[in-house]
Amino acid sequence: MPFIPHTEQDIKEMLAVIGETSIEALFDEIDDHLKIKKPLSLPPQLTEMELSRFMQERAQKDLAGLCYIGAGAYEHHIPAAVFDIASRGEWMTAYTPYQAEASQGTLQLLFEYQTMMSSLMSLDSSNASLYDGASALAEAILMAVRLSKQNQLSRIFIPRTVHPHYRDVVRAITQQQGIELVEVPYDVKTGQISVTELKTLAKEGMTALVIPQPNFFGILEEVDLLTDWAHAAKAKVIAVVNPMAMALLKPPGQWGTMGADIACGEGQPLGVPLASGGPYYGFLCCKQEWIRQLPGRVVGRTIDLSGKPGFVLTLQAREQHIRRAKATSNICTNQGWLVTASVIYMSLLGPNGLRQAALTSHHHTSLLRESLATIKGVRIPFQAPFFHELVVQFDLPVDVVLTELMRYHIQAGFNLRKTYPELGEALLICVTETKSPDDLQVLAKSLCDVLKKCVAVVSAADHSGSQ
Amino acid sequence: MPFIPHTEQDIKEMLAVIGETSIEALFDEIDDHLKIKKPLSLPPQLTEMELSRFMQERAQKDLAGLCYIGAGAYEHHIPAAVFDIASRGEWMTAYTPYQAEASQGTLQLLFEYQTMMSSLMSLDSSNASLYDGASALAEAILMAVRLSKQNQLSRIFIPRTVHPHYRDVVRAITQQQGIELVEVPYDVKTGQISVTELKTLAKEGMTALVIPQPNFFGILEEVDLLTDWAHAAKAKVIAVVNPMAMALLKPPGQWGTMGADIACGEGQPLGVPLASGGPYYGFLCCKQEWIRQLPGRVVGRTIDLSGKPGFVLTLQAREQHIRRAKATSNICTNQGWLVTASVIYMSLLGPNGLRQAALTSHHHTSLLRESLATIKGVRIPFQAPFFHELVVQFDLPVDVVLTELMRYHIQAGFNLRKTYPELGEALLICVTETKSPDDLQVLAKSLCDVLKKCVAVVSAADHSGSQ
Amino acid sequence: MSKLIFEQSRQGRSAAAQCPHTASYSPSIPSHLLRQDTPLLPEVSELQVVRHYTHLSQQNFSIDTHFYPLGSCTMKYNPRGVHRLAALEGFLKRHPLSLDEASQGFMACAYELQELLKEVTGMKAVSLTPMAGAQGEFAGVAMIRAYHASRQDMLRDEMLVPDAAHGTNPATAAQCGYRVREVSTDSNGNVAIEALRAAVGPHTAGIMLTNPSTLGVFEQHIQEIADIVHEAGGLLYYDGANLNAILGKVLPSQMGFDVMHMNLHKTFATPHGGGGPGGGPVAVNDRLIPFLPIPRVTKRGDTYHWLTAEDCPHSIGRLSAFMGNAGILLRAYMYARLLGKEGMQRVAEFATLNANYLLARLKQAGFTLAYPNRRATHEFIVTLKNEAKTLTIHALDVAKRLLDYHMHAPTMYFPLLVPECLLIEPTETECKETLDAFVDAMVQIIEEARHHPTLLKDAPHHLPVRRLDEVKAARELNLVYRAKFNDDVS
Amino acid sequence: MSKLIFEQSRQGRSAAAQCPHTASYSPSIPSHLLRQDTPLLPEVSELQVVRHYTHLSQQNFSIDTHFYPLGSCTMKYNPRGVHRLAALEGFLKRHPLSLDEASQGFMACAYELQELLKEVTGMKAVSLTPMAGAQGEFAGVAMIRAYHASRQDMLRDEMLVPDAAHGTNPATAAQCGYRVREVSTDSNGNVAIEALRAAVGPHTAGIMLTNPSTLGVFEQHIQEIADIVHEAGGLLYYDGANLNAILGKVLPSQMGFDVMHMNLHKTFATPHGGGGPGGGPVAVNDRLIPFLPIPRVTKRGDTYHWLTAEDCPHSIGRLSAFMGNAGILLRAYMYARLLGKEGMQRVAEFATLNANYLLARLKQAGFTLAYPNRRATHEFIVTLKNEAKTLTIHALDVAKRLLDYHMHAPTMYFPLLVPECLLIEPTETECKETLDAFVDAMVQIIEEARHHPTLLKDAPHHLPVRRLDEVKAARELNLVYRAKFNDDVS
Ligand SMILES: Cc1ncc(COP(=O)(O)O)c(C=O)c1O
Ligand SMILES: Cc1ncc(COP(=O)(O)O)c(C=O)c1O
Repeated sequence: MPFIPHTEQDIKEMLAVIGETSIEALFDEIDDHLKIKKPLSLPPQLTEMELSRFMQERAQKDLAGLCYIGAGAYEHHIPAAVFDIASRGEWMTAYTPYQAEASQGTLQLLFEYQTMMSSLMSLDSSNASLYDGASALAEAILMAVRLSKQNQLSRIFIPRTVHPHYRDVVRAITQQQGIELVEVPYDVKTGQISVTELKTLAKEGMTALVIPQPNFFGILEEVDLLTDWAHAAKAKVIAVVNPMAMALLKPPGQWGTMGADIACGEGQPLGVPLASGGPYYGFLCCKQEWIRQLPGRVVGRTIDLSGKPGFVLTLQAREQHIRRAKATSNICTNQGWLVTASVIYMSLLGPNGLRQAALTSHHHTSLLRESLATIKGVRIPFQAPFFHELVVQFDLPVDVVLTELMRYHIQAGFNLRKTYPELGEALLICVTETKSPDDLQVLAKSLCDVLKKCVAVVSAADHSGSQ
Repeated sequence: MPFIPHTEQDIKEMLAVIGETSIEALFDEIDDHLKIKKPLSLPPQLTEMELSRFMQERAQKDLAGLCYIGAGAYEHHIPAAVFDIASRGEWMTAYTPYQAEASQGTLQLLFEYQTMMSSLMSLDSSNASLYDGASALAEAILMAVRLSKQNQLSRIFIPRTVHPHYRDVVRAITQQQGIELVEVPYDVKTGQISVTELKTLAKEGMTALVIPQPNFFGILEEVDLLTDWAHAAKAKVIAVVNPMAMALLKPPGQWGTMGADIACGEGQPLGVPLASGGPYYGFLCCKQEWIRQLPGRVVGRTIDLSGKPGFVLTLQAREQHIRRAKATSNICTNQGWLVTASVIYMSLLGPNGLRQAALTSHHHTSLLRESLATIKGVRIPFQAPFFHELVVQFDLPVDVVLTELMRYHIQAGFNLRKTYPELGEALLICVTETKSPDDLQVLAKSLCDVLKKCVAVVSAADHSGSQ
Repeated sequence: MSKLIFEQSRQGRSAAAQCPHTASYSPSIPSHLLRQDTPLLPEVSELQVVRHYTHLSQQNFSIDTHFYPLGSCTMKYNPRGVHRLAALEGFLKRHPLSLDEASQGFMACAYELQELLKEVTGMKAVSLTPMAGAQGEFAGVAMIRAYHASRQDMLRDEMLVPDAAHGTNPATAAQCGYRVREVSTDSNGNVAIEALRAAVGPHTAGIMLTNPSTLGVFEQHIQEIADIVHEAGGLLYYDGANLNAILGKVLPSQMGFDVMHMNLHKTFATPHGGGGPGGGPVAVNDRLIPFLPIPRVTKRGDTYHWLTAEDCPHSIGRLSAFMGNAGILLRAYMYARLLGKEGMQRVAEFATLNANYLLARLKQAGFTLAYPNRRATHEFIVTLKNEAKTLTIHALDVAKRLLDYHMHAPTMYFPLLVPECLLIEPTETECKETLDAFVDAMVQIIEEARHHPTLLKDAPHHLPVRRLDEVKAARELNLVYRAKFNDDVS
Repeated sequence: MSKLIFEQSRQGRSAAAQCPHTASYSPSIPSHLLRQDTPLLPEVSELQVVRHYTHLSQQNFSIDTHFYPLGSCTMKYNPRGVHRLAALEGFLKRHPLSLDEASQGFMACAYELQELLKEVTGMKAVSLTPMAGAQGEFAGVAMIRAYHASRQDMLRDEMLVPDAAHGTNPATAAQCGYRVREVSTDSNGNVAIEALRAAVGPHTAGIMLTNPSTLGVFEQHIQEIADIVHEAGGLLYYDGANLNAILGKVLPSQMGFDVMHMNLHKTFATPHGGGGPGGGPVAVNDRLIPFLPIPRVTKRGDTYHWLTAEDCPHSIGRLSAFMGNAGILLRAYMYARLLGKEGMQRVAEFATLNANYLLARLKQAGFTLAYPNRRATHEFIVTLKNEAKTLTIHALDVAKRLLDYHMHAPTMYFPLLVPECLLIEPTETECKETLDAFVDAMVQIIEEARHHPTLLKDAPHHLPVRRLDEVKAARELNLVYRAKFNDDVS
């Protein structure tokens, strides 16, 4: 019996102690007609060997060459040590560290995480993780609303330069509490938040402004200006950032005169594999003064009976298991294991390695940008500083281009057709340190080929059509 | 500097303590002209990321479909837990357990290994591993020679049904000590040791007889008969066996009336991957009375200062680090980590699982044998009981058949052309539990296709030649 | 406490094999957008990192090292094979936004998991996207809200929650904008039916229940409850955290639930990772299908496709940027395949056998049960209220002392209803000898309480730290390491 | 001691997901060839296995958890990336007898490793097949024998070995049929030249040397030694176990050696696995090339091929069934690629810096050096002969006490020449703080020896066991568990 250690003898002895003769008798408090009568329709049990072969075949189907898709999930090199260590049973199969004395490993690691993440954001405090970047943004908004409870208004400004899926998640989560979301358009020339439109919209009041850095297009926002402006308007500033980029770019705590109030985002770039979208983890940092409104677990340093330092979960009065309906969030299970991986990742890269990874990604994106700019049929719509993503436009349908490039074992990017139809046939391409300059030449060359071929086909079609 | 933690500051401080100003000065006892002057011609340093990509490409080249090659290295399913646990740093990066108190993990595991292996062989004792199966056989022979020192003669009978590479290794190692190796032919009908020839050869004396089970052809030898006969001739019996088969077949300690004296072989089938041939491990078991001639490390149970049980390396007086030129072997570093994997493997499979794996391998081989027997152009030369390997003969060149089958993503077996030319175009095929009955049908079908195609080509060639 | 990784840092040190060697690039970014200071990440060697985090790990209890009878948490064996296979390159490298044609492997698994979960719950449709139980609850309650709204039934602003419920239940209801009304429990651990009747009305949006409840007993009036709530126009939410107790034996749909979540990190054996991740798929009956969160996977012919907002205009929307905790879904799927038809109901059977055996033995050993007239389900509660009086020890002391016996403590912060409670859940993957050893330890500890109470009061004694001061932690918040920069350069 | 896995066994229990479910087959094998009894393998669940071997592992010291300054063993960091990449499916699944066209990935690595090792030794050809240092020695000495035989020089039956040599050297010479003649060492740790001159003659087959020697010093008369032995018609064997000390700085070929082995598990950072595996490639100068063991890899055009017996009729033959410890070769190759041109000589430089720093600090702290006038190489020897007299403690006591300080003991069973010796090798991958902590511990321990000598005598105190009785182990041999079968069924 897979995973069940009971021998016939064990079962007999155990039932004897209980005073029953069958396991079935132990279910006698359950109304008979509630019980399942006919066998479930499930596939037969597999051995690990059978499962391995089956899953290998499945996994094989999803290997599709070099990946230039970014759009919120980024491929970086993950040192082997990261998951070799994080997969140790002691990390992976531990529960939430409620019994602090039996969980000093996890607790110390989380304390180290809080330190790393707040320092990366240049803010005072960090929680111990939320589900993912999108839900972290939703929690940050709920937090900002709680912080601004006095003024009744819940009007959150969320620019269109924020990841469209993040905006979807924010909508799904905050609409339950009747929070108003105001979408701010972007400047079509720069791909940045349109400050003019922002000012117009803000006239009716603003609880908080969300500022992405880099934004969904890979473009850098004018964070100092926006932060100061929002603070002047008495709004909170919520930064939603790529944490790896913060090794290179000005971090939220240093934006403008006062710094952002809350920073959140997706932790995935820091050592978590793409893996179909999860498990990743959301991070959330804030100024010290807002700590009691922070959702999620927090670890604090303390001492033991004999005066030795140690760590515990703290500020639990914010949490659902104590405060129940009045908790700062309903979150319980979080994404601890990914934080484990991330802490090991950040330790291995250190401040310089992380900066190098960010810088290399940026630099390679610059290289690609230059070479794509020379290709006929490719346009680059936004002229503004960028990090490691890039919007390009074609005359041909993006989906055709993408499908054609798959034959070259290239996943060229994210199709913007559905989420930003106003951009026409547009593609979002991401380059990280995992792509070498040679790879980029192959990409440019393949794209050239594909565009030529497609134009030929289209014009042939036109031609035959016109006959 | 990869793997070197020294900062500039560290170097300065350390040199100051030493009283030097450069690292180079620390090499001042070495004659200058011995030192390397011009830079070594080596490839530039890679990052782990670069190395990963490079090695992935290399590894990719060696993926070549389902593997039916056996011939001394066998593909079995290895539960994920085996290397997940064995790769823990505490197992993998420990040294030989000379400091017993700091090595109880390794020592207890080795004690458990000795127990498992001697029980599997039905012998009293086991060492803690040798390099591989072939060198273990050489060590077993040297041991038998030491056991028989009194009678001066060193005449070891080694049948041609023993793995040809094992015979090569035995020759390379034992010839240094002038030991005579007598090759015993096999019966062409059964593929078993020829008892008639054996008896003739033995007239001039015999120190020990090596008995393989199963033999290189996958055929089972008549071990009871051979053992009793050798013992009657006052020779020692050395069994060289597939350890997985011993869950199903009569183990060496139970052969004949007295049992084999020494059993050795390749541990690889017990949880070690094919991996291009190594690292594997050799095992060696013997009767209690021969223990002081056993080569290699041995772990014993003892107690500590407070009377608690614990484990140490023992009988070290046999070993090179104590006995030097008079040691039972020169072996020092052995194959401990593979033993770790093997112990975890054997624990997971247990007596029933191991028997099931052996039985399934045997059964699937029977299935294949039956279906191949019906294919035109395939002959099965040996009629005798077998374990999980099978010799087949073709009318066409084996190398052509093998190359053709590669196109079907099948590695069909080991070509016997070079090592047993007398068998003609013969192939040794192995089937383990990793191949399903469906796989076997694909193999049979593919072979059919290939044979047909090749015959057509050959006869077309004949035809065109005869014109 | 081990030295913090920051305390091992030295300026200029690095795990150099991990740094892209491109130091010379200068970014094409205006300087006012660049970072000027250096974040406080450690500068250490690869060996230091490996040694530090290996060492820290050894200071944890975990399933792989300890018996972990933590009630409500279902700490069962997490198969290594499943973990390994979830890390196949094809799965790890798949981008969540890859085209469907490059995703059929993953999507097939997700689809089949949806089907599997439908089968074991009796529900009509499943969405896999919630990332833990609490997010599953959120999805469920949001669907209840959307359902009432779709019927213009706008007055329902109250969610019923038994007082025994897990904290996430009321927290979720509140997060969804509901007022929470607690319903009391009777002396047998069932919902007090009269209290329920008194509570329902036109303002009732629904009730959140787990069955077996967090008191370790099966809710015997479940059908009556369902009728009462349904008649009042409310819906029934099933908190599936305790599904392990009934897996393959009872269908939540059959008990009358309209919507539920599952905890894959409990019932489906995905590892808990020292806090997460989990997986909290939601399952619904027919009337709630339109509201399920996206994305879901559907099958047309031989290929799998995503159902998105366009396909599901009434969906409550997206709860994660991509597809929830995809890797956890894969793991749960594989676990289900390893169990198969033959193994599914054994989960509940042997979890129940283990719990009832442990209950019987502890009872024989003189321990007091919170609900002495009830069967254990997959878990049960011991109350130490007597011992608290006679021996002046607390459940907390026993819990801490158990750690010295190399066993994780049962749950004691919860449920709040029972004084000095130990909620004990052995799970089906533990063997009889381990359960016996637990009983022995408990008996021994009570013996110690009689003769050496400080052994309990000051416990644990044999762990890396002694008992920790939680009050100090909360009073004098110390949440991040502040580098004394002079220390950093030795 | 943890319970043995056998003591956790119960008849009929299994890790069922690992058993092929084909119980019903009956083998087509005559019954007298079948096994009738059941071997004593444990019957346990998968969780029990995982827990037991996880638990046991935690009772080990290892590089990943402890500083391990074990002289002669070069316990440096074993990069995790290298381990991971050696486990790529293409490598793990490749059968050693796969056709060349399905093996070009592995063969390319093996070929390039041969080339790399030629470059760092200055030798002319390399065979990778020996499976550890001792087998490399065997190959080397067998080649020396083959060389003399090929010249009909049959009287050479003696191998010279310095008295300081590692035990494998004389053991190997004996295994190759040579008589061993020891050569003494002078007071500076060099070979005593006069003794050498007295020993050589027409019976001399060669000399086995390691440089730096196992005394932690560089053999200063190496060229004179080479000349003496060569003039006598003998060959020079280089025991490359200490190559870490000179990697990228000095070529063994330049010192006059004819043949050598390397220890990949030392110099090239492959993990030692609690005893092995290792890798012991041999490298030779021109005149020994024909005798190299097979198989080797050669390159023709763009493809790689095996050199086998047919290509190398004078080869000493095969030493392993296949290609030695192939996976270790891959690891060493990858490590060399991570170091690259830039990193190779840093190994020797920083290993030497660390050793000399530790030597200087220990000397300042009052410890006695075995060779006080000499530089440390990558290692050095402290002798506690003074402390043994004045404080009546032994090197063994200090070694055991160091374990309590969470540091592995230096080598003390060897070299036999120096009384109360501690052979200390920190390696280049340890940082200064660790070395400082080691000095602090040593100082503290000597302090303890003054005031609480039993702290040393009875050490260790904080490990899973106290000091173990080796004499009892050897006298009352207890080498396997004998089941008390009654115990087995509880
Ligand atoms: C009864 C019960 N309900 C809900 C939850 C919440 O699930 P999660 O932690 O996955 O969010 C838990 C988890 O501990 C639980 O035990
Ligand atoms: C100096 C020296 N020579 C030879 C050897 C033998 O090498 P191996 O253990 O790899 O056989 C060792 C190993 O400890 C050694 O230190």
